[in-house]
Amino acid sequence: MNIVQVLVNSLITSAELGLIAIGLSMTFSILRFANFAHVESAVLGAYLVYLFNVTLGWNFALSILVSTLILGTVGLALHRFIFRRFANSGDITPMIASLGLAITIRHGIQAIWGPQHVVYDYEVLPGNKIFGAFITDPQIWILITAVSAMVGFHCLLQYTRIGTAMRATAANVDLAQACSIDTQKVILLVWFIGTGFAALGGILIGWDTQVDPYLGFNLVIPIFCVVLIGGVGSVYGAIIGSLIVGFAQNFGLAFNYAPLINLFGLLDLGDRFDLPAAYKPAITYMAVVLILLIRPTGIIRKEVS
Amino acid sequence: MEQLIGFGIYLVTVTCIFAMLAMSLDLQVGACGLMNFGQVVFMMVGAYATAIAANAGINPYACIVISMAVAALLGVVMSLTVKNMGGTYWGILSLSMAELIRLVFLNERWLADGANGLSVLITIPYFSLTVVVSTLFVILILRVIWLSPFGRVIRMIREGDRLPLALGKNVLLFKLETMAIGGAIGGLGGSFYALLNSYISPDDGLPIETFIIWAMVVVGGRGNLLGVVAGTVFIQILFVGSRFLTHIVDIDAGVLAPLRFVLIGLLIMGVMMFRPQGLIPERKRVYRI
Amino acid sequence: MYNGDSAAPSPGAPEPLLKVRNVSKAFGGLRALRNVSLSAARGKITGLIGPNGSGKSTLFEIIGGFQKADQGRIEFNNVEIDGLPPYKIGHLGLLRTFQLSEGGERMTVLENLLAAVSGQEEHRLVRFMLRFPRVMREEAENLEKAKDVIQLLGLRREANEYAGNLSGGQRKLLDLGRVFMSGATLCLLDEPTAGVNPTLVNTILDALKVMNLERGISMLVVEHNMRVVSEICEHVYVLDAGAVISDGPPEAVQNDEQVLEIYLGQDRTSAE
Amino acid sequence: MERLTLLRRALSGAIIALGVVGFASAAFSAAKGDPIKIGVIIGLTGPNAVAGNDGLAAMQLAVDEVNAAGGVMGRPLELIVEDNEGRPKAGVEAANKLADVDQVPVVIGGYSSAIALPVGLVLNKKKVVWVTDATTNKLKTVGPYLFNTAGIAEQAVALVDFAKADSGAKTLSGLFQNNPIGQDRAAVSEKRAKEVGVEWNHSMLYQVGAKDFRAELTKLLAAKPDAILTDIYDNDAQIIQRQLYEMGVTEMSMFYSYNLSAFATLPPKFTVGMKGLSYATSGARAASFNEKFREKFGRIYTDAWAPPFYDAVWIVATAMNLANSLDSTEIRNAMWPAAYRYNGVSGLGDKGFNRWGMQHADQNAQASFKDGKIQPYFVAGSANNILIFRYEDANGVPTADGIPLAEAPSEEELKALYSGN
Repeated sequence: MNIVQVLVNSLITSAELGLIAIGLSMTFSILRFANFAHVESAVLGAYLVYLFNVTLGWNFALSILVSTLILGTVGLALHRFIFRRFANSGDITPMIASLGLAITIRHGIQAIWGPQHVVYDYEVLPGNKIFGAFITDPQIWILITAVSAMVGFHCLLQYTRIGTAMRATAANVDLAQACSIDTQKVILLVWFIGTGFAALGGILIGWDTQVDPYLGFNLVIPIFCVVLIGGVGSVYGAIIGSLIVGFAQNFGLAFNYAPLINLFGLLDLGDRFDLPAAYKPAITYMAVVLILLIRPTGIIRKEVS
Repeated sequence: MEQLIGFGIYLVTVTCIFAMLAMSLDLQVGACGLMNFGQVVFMMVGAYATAIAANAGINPYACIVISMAVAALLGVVMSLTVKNMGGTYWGILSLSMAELIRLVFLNERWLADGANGLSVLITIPYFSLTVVVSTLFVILILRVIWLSPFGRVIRMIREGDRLPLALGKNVLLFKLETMAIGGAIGGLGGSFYALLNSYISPDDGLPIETFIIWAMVVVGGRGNLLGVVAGTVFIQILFVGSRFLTHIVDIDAGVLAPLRFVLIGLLIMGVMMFRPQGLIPERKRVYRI
Repeated sequence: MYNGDSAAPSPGAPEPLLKVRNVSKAFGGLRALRNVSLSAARGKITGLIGPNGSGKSTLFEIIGGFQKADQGRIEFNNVEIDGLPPYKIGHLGLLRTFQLSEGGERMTVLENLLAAVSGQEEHRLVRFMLRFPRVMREEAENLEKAKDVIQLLGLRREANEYAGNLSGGQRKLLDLGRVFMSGATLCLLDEPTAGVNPTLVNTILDALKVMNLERGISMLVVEHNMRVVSEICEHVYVLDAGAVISDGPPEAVQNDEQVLEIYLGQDRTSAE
Repeated sequence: MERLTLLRRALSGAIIALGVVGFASAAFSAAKGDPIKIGVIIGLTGPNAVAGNDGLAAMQLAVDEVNAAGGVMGRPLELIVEDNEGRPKAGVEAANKLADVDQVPVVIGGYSSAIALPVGLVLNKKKVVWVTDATTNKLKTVGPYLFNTAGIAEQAVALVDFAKADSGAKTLSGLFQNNPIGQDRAAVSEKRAKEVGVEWNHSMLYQVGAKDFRAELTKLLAAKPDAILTDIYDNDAQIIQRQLYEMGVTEMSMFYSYNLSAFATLPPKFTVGMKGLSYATSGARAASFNEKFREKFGRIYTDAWAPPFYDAVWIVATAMNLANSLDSTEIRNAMWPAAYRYNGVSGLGDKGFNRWGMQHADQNAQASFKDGKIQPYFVAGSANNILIFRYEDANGVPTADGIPLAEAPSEEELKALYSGN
């Protein structure tokens, strides 16, 4: 097994999950409900880039920029017209509303663009060879974006006034309001950044793989797992969560368990026992079960103010 | 005409089965605040238990009891992981447990023929009537539980663990009992589901089914049995009723199919926007002073 | 550091109901409690005062079993309760309230009171099913009792109102109501009059006195309002920076120099 | 010998079928009167949406042709399409609706076996003919009203034989989707590989709809098998081929696919040298089907099951004409002779059913990709690129599974077949 390739694969998987998970974790902590439509806005963003880039023939980078901004605005509109009215309805009502919204967006996309996948106007090439492992340009971009997002969100939260306001709102809305923080403004900003960033994540994943209407549907549960493993409301948690899931998925399949099991003298499995690939989705769920049983609020505990 | 009645009976049966699953979820979420995102696992495990027991030649009624027992046991096991975990955290944990169980059924061909699933070749006489009567019985039982001192305590647990703990209530035990009852009712629904379709496969336990059951509970009105039944009927009408769109609008079927879901999604969202507490919200129990 | 413990059992005095011995607790580097010892006498109201952050709430959390002490022993009614889970402590008859009344918001006042009735038995599902007639009889009795409590607390108009819709003071009253219903022998009250308007304070004080004198419920009260403390407490402990610095009857404590220092905000850099 | 007679029968069947069509179209220019409705249950949304939409398009094409050729009993044919949403529950709901409300005598559809099985059970109970292209072996047990137009998983041995003969592989690996047909294919392939003395590395079962197959592919390549059998459909095909290509696999001649048409719309460089089995590459009728499909929908189908769906509509229409009745049992009894005589576009056109209503044989063309197009492929030393899988005993004599019936089995025979149920 090419261990460098497995390592690179793990990093890419982590980055792809992390891209969307960071935004979801942030919005989750401030909006206080599980927004199932978050990942669907990623798909919508990816399709908008397809519209601009392929159908209208725009420049790829421009398409990404415009699409991200449009989705940010869509986020504001969602808040204004739908989710604002749930401010006092607890967390379950907006969650089911977001489920309805997710169904609407997903199938609206299918009605417009059809169920077949689409790809951007981009020439796929064999990856660059680094230490015997292949990594492609889109994948490098995904890594760069994920790391910049990580740093960017860190700086935003730690060194800007609005970031402080966001952290305060996430910790305690009433207290933040008492400290004359305009929580409405913070919530609007979170919708804008969160949705826009989801779109960026969706676009990059679509660039690396393909865009189809079920892109989000197949990602939504793994991404919620990542966010909760890391701990809701923590950007670092989202990063750690995505690293755990990404590495577990790739190394979980690559690992030979035979020496380990034989070591305990339980069974004699010969010299090779691999986890069947059919159980790959189970790796994420196992991680969730193990980690949440040990740390019930995720790896990064939310600081109590 | 006779066939139309047959379709009506089928719809009533399947709605009753899902009403059971929804009421079971409502006991967990609406009464006890347990955000179970893995509700469908009770149905799947119940259905598989019936299928496996039936293939072993066990009496159909005994199969139903076995299903309830197995699902209740699963509920107990799931409740042991709750501890003091926050709502959504346990939600994702329960979803993970449900998916792990589903993946075992999917991948282990020796256990239940893997993805191919199992056929259930037994029937019980007056099946639909049995389902309807069972549903009424479940409603009765849950109504009594809601009004009982037990129901009062679990509703206090819904708001948080600390107060009931301070008052000397063994919160974990209450959650365990809630999950056991919820599991048993879910298992009953699953057993009937297997008997209705004569078949069960891992695809019947996909997470999407859980979310549809959640929509039934929340759209109907959590905390109100009548509301939950109304929600089940509403969602069921959305999904089955929208099939008749093909007879009304003349659009290409490949486009109509996603549009049908757009409509379903919009209606779910609309109910939530204009009736956030559900169609028939939880009612306050008023005592005469 | 103050080491005296005037509440230590003297030969003639009755055995105190609650004994806290040398309890310490640290959160990371922060020592929230240091060797705290105190006791609450049977049938009396004991006060606990101290500035914010002095460790009062932590002490309540520990006595209630919600947190574990690093060291020390707690005895209630001659039963060692440290290390017991909270519900067992509650079941023994030691009941605490919370600084910010929490829980039971989506239940009516009456339901809250009925849910507080102690004795797990009738609340358990299986017993409920098996002994249905008996439970129903008890239910009716409890309802009568709850109506009395509501009368006493002046919550008659709000009896069928969701607890979440009550004012802060009314919720404090509801806390007391739960204590009445639960049949506790000792209750830990966390700031029963904090943020309550003055007219309600009197109602609360009356209720406290009824509880203490008529029902014989002992209390350990955290309170900031010195008027309340001196009116109801017989013995007061002063907690500062996690340690008991003084104790005695309210009048004596009020005149204690150290206590004055804390409460009047004098420079006390030399205290450590 | 056997193969020759088969071919001959297929050809004569084709001539008969074309004659019938020609006569019919001469007699009535188009069908008139109230339409005859048949049901369709297929995944138009959910995980099988691509295959479902392609299958539906193929069926619509067939319906148009049937109607142009005079329809069924002189009346036009109409499809009532129901979406199975990729959920068994929705499929069963749709089956009940079609049987009870629309009261159709025949329902066509399937694709996902997990849905085709319960739907088949419901429709059998209601005595509605269910024609499916789902391929799990378990379909045989459902009941006498079930027909299958796409062969069953047993036929996967054909690809193992092809891969072994072509590459002389000593070790084989497999990449299958993790669903009923994928699991069946994996089991059959592994068994066959061992029978013909090839070492079987492992079967990778991937999750349909996932976006990241690098872990599976890295592991697949790391074992260094001589050849890899794949069973990939729908939207997964592009991602898997792309990720292989990005991992430096620019030449795919070690990949043998059960379903080459899944890759038909991909960029040519993703499929360089890829080999496998393909349905509709033989015969004029198949070529014209492809042409018509492209003409009508502006694209080529990316799913192997589009041709069998097209055939299913034609077989049903022929059976209805033969039965000259809308009674589902009479239509069922006419299904055997209709399929026996019908010349299909899938396989070699021989669509005869065995006693269980399943395809008695699977005829595939060995094909490979050249410049992004599927071309016939000849294994070295062989003049024939057609692979026929039939159920034979050790002496080469067809077993009950391998014998196509020209007439329906008798009621008693059918009763005996399903007496276990």
